[in-house]
Amino acid sequence: MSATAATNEASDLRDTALDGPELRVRLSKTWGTESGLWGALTTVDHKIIGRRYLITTFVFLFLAGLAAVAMRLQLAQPESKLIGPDLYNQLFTMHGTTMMFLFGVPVGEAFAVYLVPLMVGTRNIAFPRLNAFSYWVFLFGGLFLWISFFLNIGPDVGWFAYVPLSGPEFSPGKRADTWAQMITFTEVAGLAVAIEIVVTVLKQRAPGMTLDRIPLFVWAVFINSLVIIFALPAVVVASSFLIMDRLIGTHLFNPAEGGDALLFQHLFWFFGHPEVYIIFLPATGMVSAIVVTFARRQAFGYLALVLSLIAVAFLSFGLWVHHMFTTGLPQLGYAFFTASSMLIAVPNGLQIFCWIATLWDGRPDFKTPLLFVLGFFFIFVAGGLSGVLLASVPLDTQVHDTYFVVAHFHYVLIGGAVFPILGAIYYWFPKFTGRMLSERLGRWHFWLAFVGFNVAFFAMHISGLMGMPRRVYTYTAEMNWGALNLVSTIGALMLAASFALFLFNILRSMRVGAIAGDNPWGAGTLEWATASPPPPHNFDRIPFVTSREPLWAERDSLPVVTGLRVDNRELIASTVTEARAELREPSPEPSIWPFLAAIATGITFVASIFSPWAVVWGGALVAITLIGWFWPKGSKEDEG
Amino acid sequence: MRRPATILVLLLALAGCNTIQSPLDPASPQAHDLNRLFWIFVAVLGAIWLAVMVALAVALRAPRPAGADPLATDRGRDRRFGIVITGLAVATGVMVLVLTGLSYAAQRRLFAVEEEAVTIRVMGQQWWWQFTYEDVDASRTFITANEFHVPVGKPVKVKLNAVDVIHSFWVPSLMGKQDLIPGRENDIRFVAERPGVYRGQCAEFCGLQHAHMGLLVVVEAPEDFERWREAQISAAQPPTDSERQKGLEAFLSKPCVMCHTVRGTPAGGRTGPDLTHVGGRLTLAAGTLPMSRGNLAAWIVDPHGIKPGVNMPLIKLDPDELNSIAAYLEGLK
Amino acid sequence: MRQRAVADLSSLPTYGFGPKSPMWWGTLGFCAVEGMGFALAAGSYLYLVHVNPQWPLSAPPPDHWPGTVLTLLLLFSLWPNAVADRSARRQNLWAVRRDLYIMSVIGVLAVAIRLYEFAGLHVKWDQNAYGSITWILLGLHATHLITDLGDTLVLLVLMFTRHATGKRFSDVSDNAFYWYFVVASWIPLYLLIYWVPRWA
Amino acid sequence: MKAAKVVLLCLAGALSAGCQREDRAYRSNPVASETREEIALVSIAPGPNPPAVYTTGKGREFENNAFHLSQGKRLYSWFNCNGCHANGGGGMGPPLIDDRWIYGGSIENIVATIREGRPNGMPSFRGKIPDDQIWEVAAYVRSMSGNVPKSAAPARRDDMHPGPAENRTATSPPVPGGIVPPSGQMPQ
Repeated sequence: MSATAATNEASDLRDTALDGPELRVRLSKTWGTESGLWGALTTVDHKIIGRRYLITTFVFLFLAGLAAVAMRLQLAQPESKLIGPDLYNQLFTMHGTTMMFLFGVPVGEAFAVYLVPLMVGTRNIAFPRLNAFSYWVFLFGGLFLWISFFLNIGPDVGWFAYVPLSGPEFSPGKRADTWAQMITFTEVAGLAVAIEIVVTVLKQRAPGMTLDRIPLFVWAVFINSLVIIFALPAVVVASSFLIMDRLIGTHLFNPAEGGDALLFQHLFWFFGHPEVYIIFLPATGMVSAIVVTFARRQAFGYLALVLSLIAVAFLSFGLWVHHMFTTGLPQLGYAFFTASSMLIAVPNGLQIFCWIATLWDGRPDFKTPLLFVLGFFFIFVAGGLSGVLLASVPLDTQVHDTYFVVAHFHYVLIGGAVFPILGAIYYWFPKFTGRMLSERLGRWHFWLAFVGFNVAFFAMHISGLMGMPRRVYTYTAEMNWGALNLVSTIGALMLAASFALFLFNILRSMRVGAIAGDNPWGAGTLEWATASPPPPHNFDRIPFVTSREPLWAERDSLPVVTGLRVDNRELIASTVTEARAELREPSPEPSIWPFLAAIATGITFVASIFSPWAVVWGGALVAITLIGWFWPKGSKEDEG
Repeated sequence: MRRPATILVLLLALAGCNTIQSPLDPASPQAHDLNRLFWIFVAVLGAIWLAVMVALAVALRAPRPAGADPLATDRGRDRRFGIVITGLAVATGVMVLVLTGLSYAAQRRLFAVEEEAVTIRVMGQQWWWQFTYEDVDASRTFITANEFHVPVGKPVKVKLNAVDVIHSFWVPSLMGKQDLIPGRENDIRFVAERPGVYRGQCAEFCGLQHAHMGLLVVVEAPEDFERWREAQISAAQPPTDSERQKGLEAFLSKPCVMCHTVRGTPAGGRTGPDLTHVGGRLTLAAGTLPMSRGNLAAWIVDPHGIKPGVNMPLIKLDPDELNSIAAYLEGLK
Repeated sequence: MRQRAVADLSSLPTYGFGPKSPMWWGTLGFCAVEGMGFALAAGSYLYLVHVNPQWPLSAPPPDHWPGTVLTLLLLFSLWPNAVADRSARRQNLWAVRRDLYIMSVIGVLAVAIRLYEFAGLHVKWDQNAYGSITWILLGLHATHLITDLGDTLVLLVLMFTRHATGKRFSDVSDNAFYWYFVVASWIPLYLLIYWVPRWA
Repeated sequence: MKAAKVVLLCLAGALSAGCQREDRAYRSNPVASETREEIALVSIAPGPNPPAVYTTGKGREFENNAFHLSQGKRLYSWFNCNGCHANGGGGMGPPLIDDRWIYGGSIENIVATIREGRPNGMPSFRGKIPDDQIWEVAAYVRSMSGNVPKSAAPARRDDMHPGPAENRTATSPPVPGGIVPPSGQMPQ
């Protein structure tokens, strides 16, 4: 033992010795984040970073939503001259790219970053500095994309950026490079968070939280993180291949030199279909949490729900080709993908049935979060079923790339993900801020969104069946699509209005909302066992878990464990399956290096679309910041 | 809850009628097949959706007393739920298998190979279609653009290639869509069963003017088709009156010839559509404008006002040059 | 909510090796991500072999000797790597220094040989799709060699500072674990790059 | 957040620098709208001072614009320039990728060459190619010898690989000279 370590031993203070307010004050001091700019740049608190992630993703949601409104206005009547094709193509590309990569994936991870450590009863996420780094990289990637857009360098090749259209010959300038590099940014961030979640769930669960006591939301985001780990590399490979074809003259997608345009589609959809479930799985976790709390009944078929999550995760990798039914691949292969695509309806159906059973046996309490979940049932089931229709090869040859598909996946993504996410905001806002959102505004928000959504997107099924293709910036009057498009635009405006209302509700409630208290909904999971908002160290003492809903099982007092250091960031590492405490794992302290590393990474990515050599010198830059990051600072945390 | 379902049926019915580009308005056995399959799926899936919504509505009644212990469960009840849900899951599986079967059967019929009477090679390019009628006798192959004719009741084979980026060939009333991919060749087959003009459109995003990449299929009686084919094989008629003569001279002296071909004249450009019989087509600029002398002039004088970003450049013409060129082109029946 | 203490964990250690330590699981996670990257790149290679009538495209197969030598070196390195892992777990500082030395030398050698491999490919990345994907596979693995070499060097230096205690040993062990991945991922790539062009 | 702002500013700066490289002028000007450029075919002149040269700057605008350059690259093959000049390597006509320029290597010179035509086979395209497209072709010809910004120069085509694309060719500043090709005929 070195001298420093010895002195640490001397000043070793355990929570066994303390209690009540003093314990909380000391822990808050140990785990707290400095105030001011320095604190903001160096913080590693999963709650602060999770909140940032949430706010940032919602900012991107609103930006992409505005892009959608602009497109709907252009399409409101035939031959409209409001927006030209060049801008329109950038708009729908920005809309899709932002919704998928800057909202859909990160928003689920944002909830996870904030909630998982609370729900599994630990004091910080695993690898907190990686967490801080991932946020900065994500932020820079998103800003990079949108600044490019406002400089008229926004990508205009669709969120799927098919070659050859996005390739070196047909996309001059840097627009397509912007898309490809934004992918790299956001996927690096997304993969980092996924790994943190996986390790947090596997190794940092509170003692006693065996596998069958893990909250369903945690199961959902855990499995989701595994899907991310195996799906996201595909799109990174695809976008890297693309940018290499564009910048250093490789021929991966050039048929004249042995490449193949379909290779891009295979790589992209090998990611692209799991992507849909990456967006959907966290939402199922939110639905489970909300249903259980507001039905006042533990989840019916916990095991079935977990198993169907796993089944969905596996199947989601087996059906990417159903996005390529019109590319002329072998027919028999198509039949297989039809079957697998339809088969995924079984586990999804199973989940729906279990939730309905829970409500059936419970006593539904119709608060706003539950309203959004009911909206989810109504819309998502419809979207899922139209998906079964799309899985049929022959039918797909008719509706593929028409507005029918646009309607379908907005039913799935808005119904399946956005509605539960909005419900989740209403549900956890008290925990995030300590104040309740206005219930009255919430109901207005729900009904406006629900009606607006169905008006906007149901009509698109019809315009699709009337032969309207996707991604057209206008259409001629004699196609008879005008009326339906006008309806869609009106619905879209209602939807937009509902989000304005939502924003107002948030801003207002943050100042004047009713004080929430620890557990306003009388829920059963651990995040409600601590203050709202939680203190920097989450829990004064780490809970000892005896049940799936500890707060329902332990009415009078919560069992906890003691013996952790108070003067030093320490949390419990436990065994993977039965969660026996096995280490007092030190947790990293705030550091500026993740931020610097993110800047270095950003510079590397952006510079590399102007000169391939940036990868080399940028790589060196990143390496330096990483060494600074991992080099021990001689603080207590580093010494065993 | 039932409201949307009824609206669905009504609107879908509406979608079927009075449209010029709809899969619900079939004009070939293939499209009929697809239309039937579509309605079967809609019926089955719609019924399932309704059932789930009803179950949900029932579930929202509140049997359990207020303040009951959320962890308390009734074993017998749970077992019953378990049985029902297992049954439903199995039912879902069966439904899925049945639909897969139906779908695969249709797929087999749809892509069944049949000896074709006419073979047309489609070249998709930004943002128009080139059609080559192939014939064993090379002198009888010919090229046209954005509109092609087929005889009613005869099997047609369409070979699909792309020159630049990926496009997708889609004439909903005749057949499902199929992509045109550079470096690959796809094909589709169909038999048109009633005469008429059917509209199609590019269905894969292909850049700026993806929205204005339409085409027309004219289905006509075999003898009319043969007459049309003979006319297309022949070179352009020399201009009859003086104005069209002036038009031809202007056409040849201007940039037009750099990109366009008019068989029977020195104009041999390969970049733009073949104009040998442009006057005989129903539309202009890939299904964007109805064919008329006025529209020809409007298109030539400012293509970018009509299709911003199109490859046809703006060229300086004085009014009577413009009119004579329009007249000449209109005369190319 | 009132609390009641049910267990005292004061006696637990503050670091562990292998699956005990969260960092090991993190490393495993990154291995999964990169392994997926390798798998997809290799899949793309096979896809291109499949869509092309002949392979390699208008280029002689690469000389396999540099690759074969590297493969043997990597296979040999498994032994000192295992030793390094064991020394770390025993927290034998002197042995760990020695083993990290050896592993660094092996890393430098490997990177040097990798340069000869690029020279021996007989095709540039911008010549045709075969050249492109071959360079990508080789480059992708080269970045892993360099990353682990860098990590090893940093740890080596660290072992001569006052920080060479406790938790750092488990870092050494995780680094050894990562090297197993680097070696394992190379074997299939070696077969793809050097033998598929001869057999296909 | 300040540091983040700084980064953003740098980022914005870097991108805005690239802005005029990214503009897309889809609507070209009609044929007859030619700019007046005073050009010299050779850099030497009688008397002490070099020959008078006046350019409107239109050339720079086209040379630095990725869209114009890529259009030029397409027109180069559409108008069959490679019929005589191949992919720049030269054939019946002189090579375009080297540094030798018989009639001057500035974009204004090249525009003039395309407009007016030159002896021994180079036809005049005035009136045949709209003037802006002549500028685009000329700008592309400049990129063949690496005389335009790399970040704007066209990348490879989806075609057989003749050599590194314009965005990867080494810069060879034009020098007067080069061999007038053996009298070719007008391209068919």
